[in-house]
Amino acid sequence: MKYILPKHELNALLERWSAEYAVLAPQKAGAYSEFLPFTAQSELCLEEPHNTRYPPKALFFPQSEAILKYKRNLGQLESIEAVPQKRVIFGIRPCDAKAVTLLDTVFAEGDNQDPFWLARRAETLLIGLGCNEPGATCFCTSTESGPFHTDGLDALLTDLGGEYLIELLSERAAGLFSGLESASSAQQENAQAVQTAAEQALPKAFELDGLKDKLDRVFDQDVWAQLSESCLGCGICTFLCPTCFCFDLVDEAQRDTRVRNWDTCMFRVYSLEASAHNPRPTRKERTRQRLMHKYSYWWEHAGKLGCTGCGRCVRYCPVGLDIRAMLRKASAYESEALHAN
Amino acid sequence: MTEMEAKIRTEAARLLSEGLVDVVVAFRKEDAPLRPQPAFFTNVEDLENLVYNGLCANNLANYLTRFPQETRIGMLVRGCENRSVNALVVEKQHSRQNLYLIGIPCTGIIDWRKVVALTGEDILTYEDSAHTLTVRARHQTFALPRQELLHSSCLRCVHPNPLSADIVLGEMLPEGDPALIRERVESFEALTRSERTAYFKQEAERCIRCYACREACPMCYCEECFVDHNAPRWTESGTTPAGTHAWHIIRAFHQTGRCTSCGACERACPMDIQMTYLTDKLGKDMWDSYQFAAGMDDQTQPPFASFTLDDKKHFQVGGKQS
Amino acid sequence: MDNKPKIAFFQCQWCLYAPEDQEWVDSRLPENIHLIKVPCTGRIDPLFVLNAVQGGADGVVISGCLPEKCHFKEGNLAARRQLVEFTSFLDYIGYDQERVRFVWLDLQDRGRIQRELADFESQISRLGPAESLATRVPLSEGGAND
Amino acid sequence: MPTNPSPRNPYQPTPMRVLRAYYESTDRSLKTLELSFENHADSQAFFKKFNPGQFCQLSVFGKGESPLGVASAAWEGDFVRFTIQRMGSVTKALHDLKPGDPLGMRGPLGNGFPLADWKGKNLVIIGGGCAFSTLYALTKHVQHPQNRPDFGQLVVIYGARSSGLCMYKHDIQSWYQRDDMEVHQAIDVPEETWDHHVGYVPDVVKQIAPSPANAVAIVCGPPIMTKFTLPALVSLGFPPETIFTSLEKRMKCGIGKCGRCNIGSKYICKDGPVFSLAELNALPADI
Repeated sequence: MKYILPKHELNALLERWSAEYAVLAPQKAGAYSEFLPFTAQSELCLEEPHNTRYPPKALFFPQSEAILKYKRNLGQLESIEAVPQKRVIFGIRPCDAKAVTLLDTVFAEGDNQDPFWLARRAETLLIGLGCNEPGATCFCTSTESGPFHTDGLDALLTDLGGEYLIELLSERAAGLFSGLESASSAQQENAQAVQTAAEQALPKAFELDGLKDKLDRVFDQDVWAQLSESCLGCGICTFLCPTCFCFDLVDEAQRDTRVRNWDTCMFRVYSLEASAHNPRPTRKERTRQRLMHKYSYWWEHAGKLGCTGCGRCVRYCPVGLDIRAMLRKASAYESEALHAN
Repeated sequence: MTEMEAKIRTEAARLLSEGLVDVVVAFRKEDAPLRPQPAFFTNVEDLENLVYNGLCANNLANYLTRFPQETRIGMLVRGCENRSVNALVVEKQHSRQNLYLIGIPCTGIIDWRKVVALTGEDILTYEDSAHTLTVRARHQTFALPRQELLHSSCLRCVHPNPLSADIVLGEMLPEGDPALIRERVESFEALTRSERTAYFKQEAERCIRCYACREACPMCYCEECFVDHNAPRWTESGTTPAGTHAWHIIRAFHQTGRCTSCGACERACPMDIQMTYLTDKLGKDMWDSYQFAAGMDDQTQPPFASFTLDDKKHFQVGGKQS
Repeated sequence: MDNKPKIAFFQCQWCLYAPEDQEWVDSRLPENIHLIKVPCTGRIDPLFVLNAVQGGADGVVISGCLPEKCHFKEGNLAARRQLVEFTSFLDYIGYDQERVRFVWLDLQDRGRIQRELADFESQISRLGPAESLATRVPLSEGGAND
Repeated sequence: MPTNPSPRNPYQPTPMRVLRAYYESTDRSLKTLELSFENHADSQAFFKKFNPGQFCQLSVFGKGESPLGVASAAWEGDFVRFTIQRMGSVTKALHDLKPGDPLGMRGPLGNGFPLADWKGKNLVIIGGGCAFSTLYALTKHVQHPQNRPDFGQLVVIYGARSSGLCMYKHDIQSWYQRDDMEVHQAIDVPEETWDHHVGYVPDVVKQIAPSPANAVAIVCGPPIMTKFTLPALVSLGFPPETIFTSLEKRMKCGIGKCGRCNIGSKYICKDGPVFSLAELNALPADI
């Protein structure tokens, strides 16, 4: 089902949803945009071609979260209740929505599923907004995703200028669009044109076919030292990444809680063992782990690529390391060096 | 800036070909828009990738502590970088005779945030020149006056010239007005106590503990940072108010008398958090109390390491501390 | 107990020459004063002071020896430079400088620590509780969750 | 799309209590804790899944968790034994526990030894230092009258730096009298009262030269010992798929979620910690 929503009626629609759902939408926060609760005074931030600076994975997997409460009288830890909340996340970009489905493969599948993740996912609708003009640092078309991909979305909006074309993608979101006028075939064709134009406006940044095998083959080559030469070893690329899920469990004694914090393979202490041995002593091994996890191991775990090409790690790396260039250099190194001798 | 690039390349080529240094630390062409990358040149052929312009935002002295002390390093140093190198030599992180400093009088580092705010994030290429930064975005080309794009630390820079370089490329520039940094600190001090706390909290509590400020700072080279201690755990490692406050207070305080106010921490921060208003205050206090400015030479110990018995006069007997 | 200001008292273990003063500090210190004995004021890391402030201390007292009286010769010199600057830094972000008092004790001081602490307590009571940076107050004392 | 919103919190430790606590080594660096279950249901659930070679995350609130190999076999009783080397803040806290103190335990975690595949085979158990604890659990399991017939010859080689550091001294002493197994102990430096082997484990293995025919070798020890023992076994003719070792890396969740203990795409906590040398050879060198 496809609907039409004039832009000037958007706020009213979000307000209508607010009666039943907690609505979150990207809004201005200093120089960047952030998912904040929608209120009548909200000034939405939808024109920016790029997504929010802080990844929306935090709406399901908060950076710091108490998961266990210490009962002093019993001397034991008890779980903190994970309460589902009816939410609508409006204006999430396709690359971020797909990233949430990738995190489902970690927290919502197999054994030991995560109650906190599931509680936040169960009643939350994702209403996506496609990118008519992907930015210079976006590369979703290179990672089996795209400016109008629908993975993980309950509905997808296409910006037609004066109005949005809304494509309903899941039953549970049907109620949100009741009463909207359905889209004419002309409007549907226009949307299709906008979508294909956006797709073509973003050439492939690297060749994905065979990339996994190439990376596996160059695992112990010197190329990783060259790629990570100027890396500072900070946590920006992983904390801002919508698919990174590594976490740390830490006791906050005076708060009587055991807390789960985001962690990153780029830090030295991440793999430092009690014996002081560190299997990843320098930035070379850590950069290799970051790339291999997304472009090789994730494939073996879940048959999917662990990156959706959102471009945050490219935009905010303080020393300008560009994962697209790193992947191109790694596969070029593989074809030259390994086949040369 | 291409004229400066050419000078740097010839000097770097001379150093490498004559075997005076093992590596030249400079910048090379960017892969990501607006981000030339720090690079380590060890052979002359690669020098064609060497670039130098206002977008070279990292403090190269940060890489000094990565090399063993016997490595002979050639390094591009602007005013703040030279002072950071001096401060590192004072702290015995490298021996001065193993360093060959290529001095560049600095016309200011451009803050990528100010560029993006004007041109949007969709940038293809840029060209830096004496007075304008030309940025080609997808739909439009911008010719931006360079002065309006400079990072806040550079607008208050007192020593743009390299003070103890082995060679200086280009003419020395006039010194900055030291009152600028002081006024900035004094205007913050003039706020009420609750306003100051509110501002500190508003900035610190946006921190995502990625430690880019720590990793970008040349003076932060500790093997194990205080945030990683767990016996005992002094600070919370999450993004709770307690954790972020402690991180920003102690990180800044560890730079007392060591920070050369280059602003690399703020340029690295992904969340646009203000930090130099903390280190500038500490720098001002070190000047007022001990007439010490970090990195002015590579001998004088910073104040916390050079206490003497004539501090006696500050020890009030029975009463408040002066 | 709860209306009295909470005071963190860092005491260099050498600075009280009179055994009766040390005995008073060790066993008859008022309940709202939390004693932290250190081998020398030089051992006091700004992290300790910040930990106290974040833990809800309304005031901090640091007592050590006068110059040339330090058991370790220069611990007090280093401490004064660092901790005085840290106090000024905390004041810069809102923790009133009046809430930190340095007590440099002399050989023949007798009963001075009791007077200083009492005087300091009244000074802090006038300033009232220091909530602004108290983010790590233990739950058992009604601390806020994160 | 995930559907069941609230499964059990996998990070909630099972409530346990210290039953017995005694030092294993004369220098008090190794201490054995035997933990009882607060709730009987937890005990049943544990032993239904337990298999020697598995580990648990022991939890002391205020300090954190530590992954430790289980050092007892199921038949030994309604308790779980751990031998803990005093290293960091959590293990120090574990050392300070006295009988009756509460603590938490998450487990059993990991795959443990593939006993089903080893049926009918001779077992060569090679251990070093405190890593011998999981091999002790394996040996005790195999020694049980019900399980012993499933396996052929049993050879145990256990090395330690000094006699004081040997664990389970009395029990191992009794093994010398058993007729259904062979015991070889070794220490690095000769001591007067020591009348067993002297030397490093890899050399002792070469000296004893167990036969690879219808045999399986299990190696658990410090990395340096494993590094030299594996090639020694290969040179004795053991094919890689018959040599097993238990790996360790920094761990936090223990259930393959927190992403940190991987070698290549395998998580040591979930896909391991027991790997055959054949599996290890297929993984990248990331340990």
